[in-house]
Amino acid sequence: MGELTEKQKAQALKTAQSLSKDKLHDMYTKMNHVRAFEDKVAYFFSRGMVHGTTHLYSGEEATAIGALANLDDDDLMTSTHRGHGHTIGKGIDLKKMMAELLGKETGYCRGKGGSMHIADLTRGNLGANGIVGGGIPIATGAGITLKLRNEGRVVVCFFGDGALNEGTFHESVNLASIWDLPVIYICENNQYGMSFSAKKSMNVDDLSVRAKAYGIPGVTVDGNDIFAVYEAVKKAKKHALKTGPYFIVSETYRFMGHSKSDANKYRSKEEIAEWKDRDPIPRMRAILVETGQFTDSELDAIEEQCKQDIEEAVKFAENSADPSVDSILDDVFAPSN
Amino acid sequence: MGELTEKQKAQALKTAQSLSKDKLHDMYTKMNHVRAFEDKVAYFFSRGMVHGTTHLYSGEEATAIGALANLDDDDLMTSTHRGHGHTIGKGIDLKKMMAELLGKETGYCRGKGGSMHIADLTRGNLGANGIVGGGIPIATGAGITLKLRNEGRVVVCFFGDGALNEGTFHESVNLASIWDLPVIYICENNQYGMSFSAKKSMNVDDLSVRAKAYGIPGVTVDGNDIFAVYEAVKKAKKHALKTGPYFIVSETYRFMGHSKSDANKYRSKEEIAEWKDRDPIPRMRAILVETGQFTDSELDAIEEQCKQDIEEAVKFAENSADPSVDSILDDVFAPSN
Amino acid sequence: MREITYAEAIREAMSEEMRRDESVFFFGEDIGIYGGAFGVSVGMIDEFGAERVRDTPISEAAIIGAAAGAAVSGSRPIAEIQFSDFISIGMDQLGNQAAKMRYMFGGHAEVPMVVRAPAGSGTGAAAQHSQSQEAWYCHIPGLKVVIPSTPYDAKGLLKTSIRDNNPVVFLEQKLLYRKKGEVPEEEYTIPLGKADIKREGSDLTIVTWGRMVSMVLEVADALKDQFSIEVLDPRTLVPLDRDAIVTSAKKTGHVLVVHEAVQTGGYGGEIVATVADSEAFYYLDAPIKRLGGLDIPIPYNPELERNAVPTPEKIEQAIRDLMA
Amino acid sequence: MREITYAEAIREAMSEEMRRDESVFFFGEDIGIYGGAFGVSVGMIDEFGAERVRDTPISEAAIIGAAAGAAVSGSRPIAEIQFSDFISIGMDQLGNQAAKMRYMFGGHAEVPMVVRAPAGSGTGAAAQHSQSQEAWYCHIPGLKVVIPSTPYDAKGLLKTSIRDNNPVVFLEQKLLYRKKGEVPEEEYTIPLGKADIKREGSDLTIVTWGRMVSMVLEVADALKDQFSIEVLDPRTLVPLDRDAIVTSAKKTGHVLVVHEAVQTGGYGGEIVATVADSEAFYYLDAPIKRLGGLDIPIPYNPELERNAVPTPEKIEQAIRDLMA
Ligand SMILES: Cc1ncc(C[n+]2csc(CCOP(=O)(O)OP(=O)(O)O)c2C)c(N)n1
Ligand SMILES: Cc1ncc(C[n+]2csc(CCOP(=O)(O)OP(=O)(O)O)c2C)c(N)n1
Ligand SMILES: [Mg+2]
Ligand SMILES: [Mg+2]
Repeated sequence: MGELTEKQKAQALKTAQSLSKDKLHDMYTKMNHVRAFEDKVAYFFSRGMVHGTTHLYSGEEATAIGALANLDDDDLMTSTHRGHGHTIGKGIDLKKMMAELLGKETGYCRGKGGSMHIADLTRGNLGANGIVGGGIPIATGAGITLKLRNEGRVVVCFFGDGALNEGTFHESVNLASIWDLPVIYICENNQYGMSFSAKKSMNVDDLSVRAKAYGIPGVTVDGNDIFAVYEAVKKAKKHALKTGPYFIVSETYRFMGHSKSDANKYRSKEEIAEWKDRDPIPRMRAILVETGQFTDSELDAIEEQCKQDIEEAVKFAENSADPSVDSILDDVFAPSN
Repeated sequence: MGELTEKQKAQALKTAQSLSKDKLHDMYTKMNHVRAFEDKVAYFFSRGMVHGTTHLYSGEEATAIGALANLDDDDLMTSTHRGHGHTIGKGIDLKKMMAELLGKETGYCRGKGGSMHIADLTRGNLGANGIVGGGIPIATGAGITLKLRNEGRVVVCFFGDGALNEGTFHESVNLASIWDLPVIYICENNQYGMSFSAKKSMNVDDLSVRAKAYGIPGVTVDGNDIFAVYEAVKKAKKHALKTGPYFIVSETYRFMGHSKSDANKYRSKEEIAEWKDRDPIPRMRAILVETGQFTDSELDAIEEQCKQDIEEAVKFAENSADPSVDSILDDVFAPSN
Repeated sequence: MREITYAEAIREAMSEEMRRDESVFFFGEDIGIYGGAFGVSVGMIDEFGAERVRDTPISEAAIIGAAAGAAVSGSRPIAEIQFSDFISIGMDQLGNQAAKMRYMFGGHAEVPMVVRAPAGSGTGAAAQHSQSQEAWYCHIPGLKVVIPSTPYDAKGLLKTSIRDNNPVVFLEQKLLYRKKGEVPEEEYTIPLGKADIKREGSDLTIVTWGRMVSMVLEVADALKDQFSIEVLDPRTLVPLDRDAIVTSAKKTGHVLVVHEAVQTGGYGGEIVATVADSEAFYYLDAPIKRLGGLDIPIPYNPELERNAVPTPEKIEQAIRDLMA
Repeated sequence: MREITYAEAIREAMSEEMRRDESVFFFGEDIGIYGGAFGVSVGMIDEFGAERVRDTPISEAAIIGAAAGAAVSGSRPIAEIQFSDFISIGMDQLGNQAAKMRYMFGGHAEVPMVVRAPAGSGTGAAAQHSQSQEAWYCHIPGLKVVIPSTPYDAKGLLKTSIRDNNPVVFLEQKLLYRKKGEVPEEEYTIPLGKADIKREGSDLTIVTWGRMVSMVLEVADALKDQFSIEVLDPRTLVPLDRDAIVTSAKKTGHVLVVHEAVQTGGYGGEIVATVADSEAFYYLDAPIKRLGGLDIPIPYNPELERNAVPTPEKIEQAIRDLMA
């Protein structure tokens, strides 16, 4: 079960071979950056060293990284409360990201946003979101801008299986559909919205059927196979630019609890173990070795480098100052001329 | 085009024959009550004799009357801004209804609600609604009560094609689906949400496809054929009681403008004429004559009686007092013990 | 000077800004061929086309949220919500998204959008189509809130709102749409945050906005031989010109706030609290009074509806009580 | 007397009412096996089963609207919204449906429902999970609004809210969930609309609610040698015990309102306006002061977050300013 099917594997090998070594290097690096970042955050939380709560992306990396590997810097993205993977996938300064988690002045949001509100508008990252389903209309509106400008850019909109039941999903996808907006809606079905399983919260087997309600294409992919995600989004991007919105359900799993306090009462150890077996990082690694594009030691080096990058980010964050209380009133309103 | 198809007609005759004369009498009476009521209200508005605005149901009668003919007094219903048909269909005191339109103390809402807020809880009418899509969660919640009580009762929830794009539709039907609530969702596709055609506001040909998103049955019926509507809702009711929610799209048309001020710029005279050709009242009448259950003169008498009933309702309303300004603060809160 | 209606003034403001800046676009329910529920946008689709004047489905959360998304990605959307009551459907997108983005992102975002919506009672549309909910929006940091009381103010304030780099809730007054007033042909704008003294006086300050302004002015004129009444229209509730209010209160020593919104929890409380905790407190010769709408949903019957909100009679009575 | 936590008090209230009246049921996100985001309902699904303790999808508009529908058809639902900030998603269902049904229908409906939701900052959850929006709900005729500040009040008020025949918004205070307080074993209820004087005093009245009550009490105790401070907790903001506030203001001649919500447009304005237009006005020796949250979204950094709302230091300063 942990392995890719033969067919999947053949496709994965083909996809890997179609990509440059640099590109794959970047993708594998990002996968490992996410994992290392989340491990560090989990550690911080377990020690009570960070304030608030956080939602970790470990286990789901292939979705964000595979999808966003299709995007250019000026393409856009909206993310979720579980946003670290998307944020890294879209390209980010890890130091400023870690600094934000620690609430520092040097953080992306100058310490005002924290884990759930990291954005980087310089790289087309329109922000994480604390409201389930909250980013879906925003991505859709960004799609209007892109449609009006007609510059060949797309928006990727991430949200969870839980968000699929918010009214914003429905209203937004319909709007994108009638206006042919270049938006790729990606539902990360990690099987649960907090404690409530997707199976219980929806009465459909394959969530991608929801696309039919809006007359747009909908597909389901193995979200733990980065190459499958990559191909699906590649196709979606073409469609988005030419025709209009596209809906992808990426089947995946979160390895950690929902947020910092989660006794995991709603799922079994066996289930977790089964999914850990399908960890997207070793899966990707196996393909890269099999195609011969990377040696094991090259990949080890990447993994090592990623951990070091995170340590450096931590160092930067820890050495950064807290924002001054005097800055508390800043940034409510933008200046206007 | 104005005629029923052969198949439809055969079915309509069969359905008519399956119903008692009393039942058919009641249905035909209600169809005509609605039409006469709306004609009267249109007249009042054209003369500026009524305050506010109103949304007339003329042309759509078969949907409400056909659907509600399946319900018992203690079954429940939620209605819309275009609610006169549903209200009459569920059974109402026409006098109190007309009095409410005229804002009188003797009206259903003591003059506080008006056209968009008539309810009759004694007959399971949970109320019209000024908010498009606003009644859908309410019907769903009523479904929870019925499910918990398990008394074999259902809720019928009416809304328009425009309401299909409100988030409340999506959230509510999903909820009803996972909880197997006995709710029949009936979308009255009168082809427009105000000026925006259903064709433009949704990118799907057959709106009933939306049921698939929730894993429930969805069908489309000719909403100007009262017998077709009746049969569809009959089936839906069985399903609702045994299994869970059901979605019906009833294809129909409003003969009048959206509300009192509507220049009809968004639709053609030809289109209106075509649909008037499919007027549900003569269609029903033709079937009743063809089965031999009613003579023309019996039906003429019903029509005449309906007009008289409305005149009497008007008389009652006109002779009623306005509410006293002293009552203005009443009824914000219910007393609690 | 030429006179145009409040609705025309709004249409002119939108059209001029759309001509001036092509990143401005306009969307909402039935705003195209229908021209909007109140006819505000009649003809605009002919000039600007269906790309920039977009009819939407009935999806208020998506409309408001899409405005935020369009704004943060470089457009300057104007979203129309057909009745301001329906903003409640998109309340999360307005209050938790559009208003907060800039602050949450540490100042690294601009969200230049306007949500236009008609407010107020008096049209016989009852409880769900007649509300005045400005107090809600004023309680959300990150939003500006504008309520024009004349065609002149409507045009100048809307142009400024469209150029503002923040989300603005622009509450139009249904009963004013057909009212005419002087509006110059030449370009002008009105800054947000500056109150307008609609009438000078020395005995009593009445702070009021929206359609209540003309009602209060009429009462003030009728009583001119008895009281010299100053009528202060803040025009924008956020930012609020607190200085102007305090200055006027110091001058007159009597303050009455009149608004159409339900009194309990209304923005009148903010005005009263502004005065009560200012140096004007020491100049007050009487309690600070509010006259808001009754604490009820708007009823349908016309006479009840009229009495649900301030009337000339109630305003006069409040003035007499205060000056007694 | 035995001591239990605020969260336990709430759970007891719900459980007792569900045992007492089988038309009461409870639903919301993750309230079943998970026990609720704050552990309030741990174990309830075991006692009452999945029919009466219903886990819902993430659909706040449907949750609030379904509560209204269940209520008007004869049930007495308790709906939990995981954070009160998310009520904005169901704002139309709350404000335009649940609250208005009775009035619109001329008194022919009862809508006995409770929307429970945790409010307030202090947990590091930032702008979209930390708000105090009671002022919004208070501005909607037809809703009652309750904010308990102790386990005792929480239990007694929640039981009354569940038995009330109207929609009640019951705002729990996140930072109080684990605070213990005395709660009798015996059945009791507390009427809505009755303020509680949490501390008697003669120099100054502080009106405050929710988690600010204990902070204000601490400051009042610390300053007891300098000022005799009366602390008045309205407990229910609608209905509001205006008499108790006016009586206290007359007694002390000094009034300060402290609340966590953003100051501008907050319910503090209502309290100030109540005093400023009452006979207490004539007894005032100083301006009426408010100390609310800053006019900003709640920031993430803990020190900023702490400073976004009233602190003991700011409360002390406000007292000193007022008594100067
Ligand atoms: C509107 C809203 N409702 C509820 C929550 C609380 N909450 C945060 S994450 C979450 C589960 C979300 O599930 P899903 O969309 O599947 O994303 P996942 O956490 O699985 O990545 C919930 C209920 C929220 N943040 N926003
Ligand atoms: C939430 C909301 N948005 C907009 C409106 C204004 N409005 C009233 S009826 C209507 C059209 C509704 O279309 P549909 O649901 O198809 O019903 P129909 O009028 O065709 O019967 C609109 C836009 C409203 N009342 N409520
Ligand atoms: Mg999930
Ligand atoms: Mg329609």
